[in-house]
Amino acid sequence: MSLLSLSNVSVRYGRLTAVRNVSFSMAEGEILFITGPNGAGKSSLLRAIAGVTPPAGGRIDFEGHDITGQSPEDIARLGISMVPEGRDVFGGLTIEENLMVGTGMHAHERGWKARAATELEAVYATFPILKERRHTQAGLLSGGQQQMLVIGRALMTHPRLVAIDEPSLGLAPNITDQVYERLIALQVERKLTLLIVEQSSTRAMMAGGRMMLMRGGEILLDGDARALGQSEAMQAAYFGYGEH
Amino acid sequence: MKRLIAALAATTCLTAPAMADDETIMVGFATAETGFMQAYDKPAQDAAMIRIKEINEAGGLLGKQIEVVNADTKTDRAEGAKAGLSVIDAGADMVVVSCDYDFGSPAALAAESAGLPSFFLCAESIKAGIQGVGPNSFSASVLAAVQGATMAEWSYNKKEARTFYRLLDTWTEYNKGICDGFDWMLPKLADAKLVGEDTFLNEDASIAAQITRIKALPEEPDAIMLCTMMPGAVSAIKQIRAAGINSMILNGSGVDGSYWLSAVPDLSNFYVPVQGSIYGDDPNPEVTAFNAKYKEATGGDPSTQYVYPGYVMIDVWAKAVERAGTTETSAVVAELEKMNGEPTLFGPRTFSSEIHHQNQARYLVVETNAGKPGVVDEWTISEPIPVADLMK
Amino acid sequence: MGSLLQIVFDALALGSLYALAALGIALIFGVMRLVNFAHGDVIAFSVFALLWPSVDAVAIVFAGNLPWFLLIPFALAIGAGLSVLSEIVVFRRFRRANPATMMIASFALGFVIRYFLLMLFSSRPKSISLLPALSQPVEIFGARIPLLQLITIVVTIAVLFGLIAFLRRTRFGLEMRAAAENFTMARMLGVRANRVIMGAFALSGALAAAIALILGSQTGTANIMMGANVMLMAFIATVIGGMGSLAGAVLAGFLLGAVATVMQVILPPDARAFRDAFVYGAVILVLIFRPQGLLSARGTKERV
Amino acid sequence: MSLSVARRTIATPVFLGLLLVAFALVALAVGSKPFNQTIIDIFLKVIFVVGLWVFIGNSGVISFGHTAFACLGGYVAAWTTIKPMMKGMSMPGLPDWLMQTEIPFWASAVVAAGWAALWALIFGSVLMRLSGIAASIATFAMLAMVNSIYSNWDSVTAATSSVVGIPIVRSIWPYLIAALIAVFAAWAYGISRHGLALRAARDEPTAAAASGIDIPAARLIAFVISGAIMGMGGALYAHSIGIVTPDTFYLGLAFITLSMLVVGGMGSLSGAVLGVLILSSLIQILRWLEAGVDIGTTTFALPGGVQEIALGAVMILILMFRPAGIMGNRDLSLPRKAASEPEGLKGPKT
Repeated sequence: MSLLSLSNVSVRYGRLTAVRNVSFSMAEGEILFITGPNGAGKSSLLRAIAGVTPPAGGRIDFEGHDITGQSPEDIARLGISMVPEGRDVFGGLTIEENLMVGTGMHAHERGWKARAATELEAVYATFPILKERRHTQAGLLSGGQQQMLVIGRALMTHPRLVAIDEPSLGLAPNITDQVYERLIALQVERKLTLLIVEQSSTRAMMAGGRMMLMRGGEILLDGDARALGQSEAMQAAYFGYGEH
Repeated sequence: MKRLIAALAATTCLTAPAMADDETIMVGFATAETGFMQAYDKPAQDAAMIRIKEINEAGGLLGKQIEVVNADTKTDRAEGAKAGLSVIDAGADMVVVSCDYDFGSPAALAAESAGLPSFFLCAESIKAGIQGVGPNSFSASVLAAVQGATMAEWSYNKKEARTFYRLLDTWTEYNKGICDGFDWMLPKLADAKLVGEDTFLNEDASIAAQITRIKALPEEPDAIMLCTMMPGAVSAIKQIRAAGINSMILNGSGVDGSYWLSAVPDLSNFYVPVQGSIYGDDPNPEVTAFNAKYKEATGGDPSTQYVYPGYVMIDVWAKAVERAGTTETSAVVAELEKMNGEPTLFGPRTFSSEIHHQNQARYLVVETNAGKPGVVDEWTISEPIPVADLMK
Repeated sequence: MGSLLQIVFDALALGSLYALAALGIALIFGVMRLVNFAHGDVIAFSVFALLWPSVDAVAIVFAGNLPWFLLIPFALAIGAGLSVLSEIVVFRRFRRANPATMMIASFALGFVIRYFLLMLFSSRPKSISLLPALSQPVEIFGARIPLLQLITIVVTIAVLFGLIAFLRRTRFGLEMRAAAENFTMARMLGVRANRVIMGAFALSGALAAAIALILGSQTGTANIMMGANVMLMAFIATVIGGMGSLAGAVLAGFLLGAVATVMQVILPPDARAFRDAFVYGAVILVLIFRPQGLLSARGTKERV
Repeated sequence: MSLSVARRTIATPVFLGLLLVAFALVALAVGSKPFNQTIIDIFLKVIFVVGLWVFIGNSGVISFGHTAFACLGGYVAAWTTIKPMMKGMSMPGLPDWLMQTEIPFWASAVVAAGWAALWALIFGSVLMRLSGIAASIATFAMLAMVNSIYSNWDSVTAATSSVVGIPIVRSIWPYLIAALIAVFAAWAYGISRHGLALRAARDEPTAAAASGIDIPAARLIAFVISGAIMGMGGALYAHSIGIVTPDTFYLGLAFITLSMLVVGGMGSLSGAVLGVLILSSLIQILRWLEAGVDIGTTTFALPGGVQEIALGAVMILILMFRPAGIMGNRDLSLPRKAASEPEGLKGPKT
């Protein structure tokens, strides 16, 4: 059974349609890259999954439950954790406070405090720099550190699926490498399901896994990242050759 | 849209001109039935209705019954103009307008341009009359300046007050009027001295800075002339006393009433000029009888002296109509202007072709002692305040 | 020395009122970008709730006669309750509206509350003796200060510290601070939007009631417009403090109180009546030089 | 101003103008003085709200301060039309030449527009750098400053006391003409180069700045024009009731006009005008109900004060269901063209 499945999902802003009848599904533990040019509708798709922009049509299921139109907090509580583009750290909060915000959803469970503490240590172990600066205001961190923080923050919620929008945006290539290295390691370690949006397909090809190409709000290609990345079809679809 | 216009047109059916009935005399009330001014207009209007009822029961005016038509000003100036126009359209022979000059003048101006006499229920500015509306406009109350002058002269003569402090709330013209009268009187009082002055605003959350200035004086003044009105007055009085200043506090009539005294427990050394006493101790027993009548009509005691001008208004107007033998404007105004010391329940009233207001009047002085108000004296200023001084 | 100290106290007391009110406005602005013009009417309502509805001149005191340890929680609960109710009935439906629309809706709500009070109580100010023991003067370092003024300052500082502790030490406070910075992100981390917003409204309403109690005991009157002036000053304080910054709101509130008090002291008598013109002129100057406010909240995206 | 845009959008002011004329004709047909005064009041509100729209609608910046210009205009009417003798008593501090001036009411409205525009230019050149809520508060501070000065400057404005002696104009036509002038001026500004640029800056500030639009300058033009319209409205308001006081032009008027604009829809000129007409009519109907209506033999009347409560509640409901206002950024236009939505007076994307 698939963990996440979308059927005929559309997203509209006023008269503008950003996502058009998109259907796909993801299995547990899978890494899925969505690539495509600017304005392809990738971020809108993630926002629809996270419940921030409720879909104008179609249906989204998570673990067999219909989550279409549910509120962002309910979706988060079901186990989908979102790392939006532009990172969105809480700049006035300390690093540790940032990490703790998402643990509140388990506050009604017994022993959540101990578990949160364990989780915190685990995140610190993955990103030691965060531990070092745990009482610093998050707004003062560098871009790469902020990216680590938001990934760590997403992990603190005990997610089944992490959706990340453009983790490499605005980062130096070597920092991006570091971020990816950690992400892949985490995926293996925790059996996470990862949904990553990247504008370029290079990362997807390096990391491996499955890749989809979006353009004009539709999914044009879907397949193995390495195979797709080298194909002519990919180039044509990405840049829109042969359509006119 | 059509429906809307139809509805709008329908609203006018209410105010469509009614034929003036020769068998009755019509008094039009363009006063506030809702909003802020309602609390001030309603009691005076109730008192006016008592006088109208008395006249009707005694056979009417010129043998005709007095009828009343109302229009609500909603405590709004533009609405006031409309209310004035609609009572005029309804055939009013005399137009009664809101207590306050600012809110009453639009309706009074409408009456003036229709050639009708108008009365402010209890306005205390010189403008509520010839100076601010025109030759057919009157006010039923006494000028604010007379109140300030009365308190200054009375406290000087009867309480040996020599040093005065003047605290003015610049919120309204009424407040400034009190202080103007005080300013006019003070130089006439030998060796009375103004030791300081300050201003505040009615809505100021705190007047701590003003109080600090009073306390910085080498000696506490004998009297503080407090020119303000509700609701800021209570706040100011409370803060003055809370700061430990025990000077006598002199006021205008605007703070009359016992309804607010619970806010300043055990208030003492506090003086207010009034036209008649609501406390049941008026030297004239007929005032106490009127209070009973008022209670019977409205279900409550008068809460301030501002009910009385409404009664006086109908009283003097009806006398003028009776003497003129007609409700025709110029004849009625001429008769009103002949009144010189005309006795009323609440002291003598004088009108002239120069001023349609009282620039000298008998006042009762109410002292509040240990939280209990009562009449302690009466005082009439030694000379009327000249119109020229009132206009400055 | 004594008079200088007195001025400092005067400024602090006035500033305290503005700071408390500014906090109430900043809290709600933080979580939903709503400039709440109904805040002043919540203040008035909290005082009138202590009276029995009647249009007579004499106030019929009802809950106002309770002993202080019941009176204070009662008033705070009324303020918080009305504020939460306004969220549920009105503002919840405006979450996606633009700020101008929300602002006018809050103004309309304030209008409804005001005229509701007017209908029940008439426009005549009601006198009410709240906590009369506080009207006594006390002597501190040669300055004679009304006890109430002192208590106002102490209460404000206590409320500020309490609020800081609440926001820093509790989970709810953490969620509220996160939501104030980035509401959508907080929701994507499972923070319950309705709970946080209602919490902010409850706190803001309770702060309004605290102001109502202070104003009520200070002025001895319940007046329908009593909250209006404080609210306007608080609104200005919130903006020059930096919209969304709680610390900025408090700082600017105290600053405004100080400027108003100092103006009253230093201006010559003829110019004193123009005090407000000088204060508002100063406000414009601050805005020109620091349009983002004295302490701008990081990550506060403005949409007006 | 491009001619083609003008041709495409002219239907809007013409429709609105006809609507206003229709109101005037109803007043004429009814022939009752109070009703006439009611329509005059509505026309004045149209002038104020259209004035507000010129700035707020085009720039997207909420201003609380525009009634300050109405105040400036109202006092110009007092300074220039009251008989010199009366002025000498109430406002002795006026300079001699002004004291002797006595001009007709329409001229005072023109002078008032100019005077208000001058001050809009002075204030605007300082304030227009600000955006968003800071700008809103700064405009409010401007209003409070003007109010404080006019409430206290005894010798020139007679402070808080009502200034009387302003000739009262009870004919409906001058107000209709002024409202029509306001509507057409607002439309002309809206489709002018400056208006288009300002709306572009409202919708896409970054792009507009990048394409060389000087936003503060563009806002300043709108601010001055709207100030002039408010000034004209203020003077006429003074002539409609014959008195002015500073608190007439304070928060009460500021909020009611802003409410009318937002309820009507601040994105379009039609929204501004219809907001006034609809809310004013609603107020009138509620007042009528409050006064009592005969249904058959029984009189049905709302308790006093319900009118205001109902007005507030209706405003909230309208905004709940139409957050962008009744017109929702659309303009009245010919039915066929409505589909293609003329770009001339289009509102922001929401």
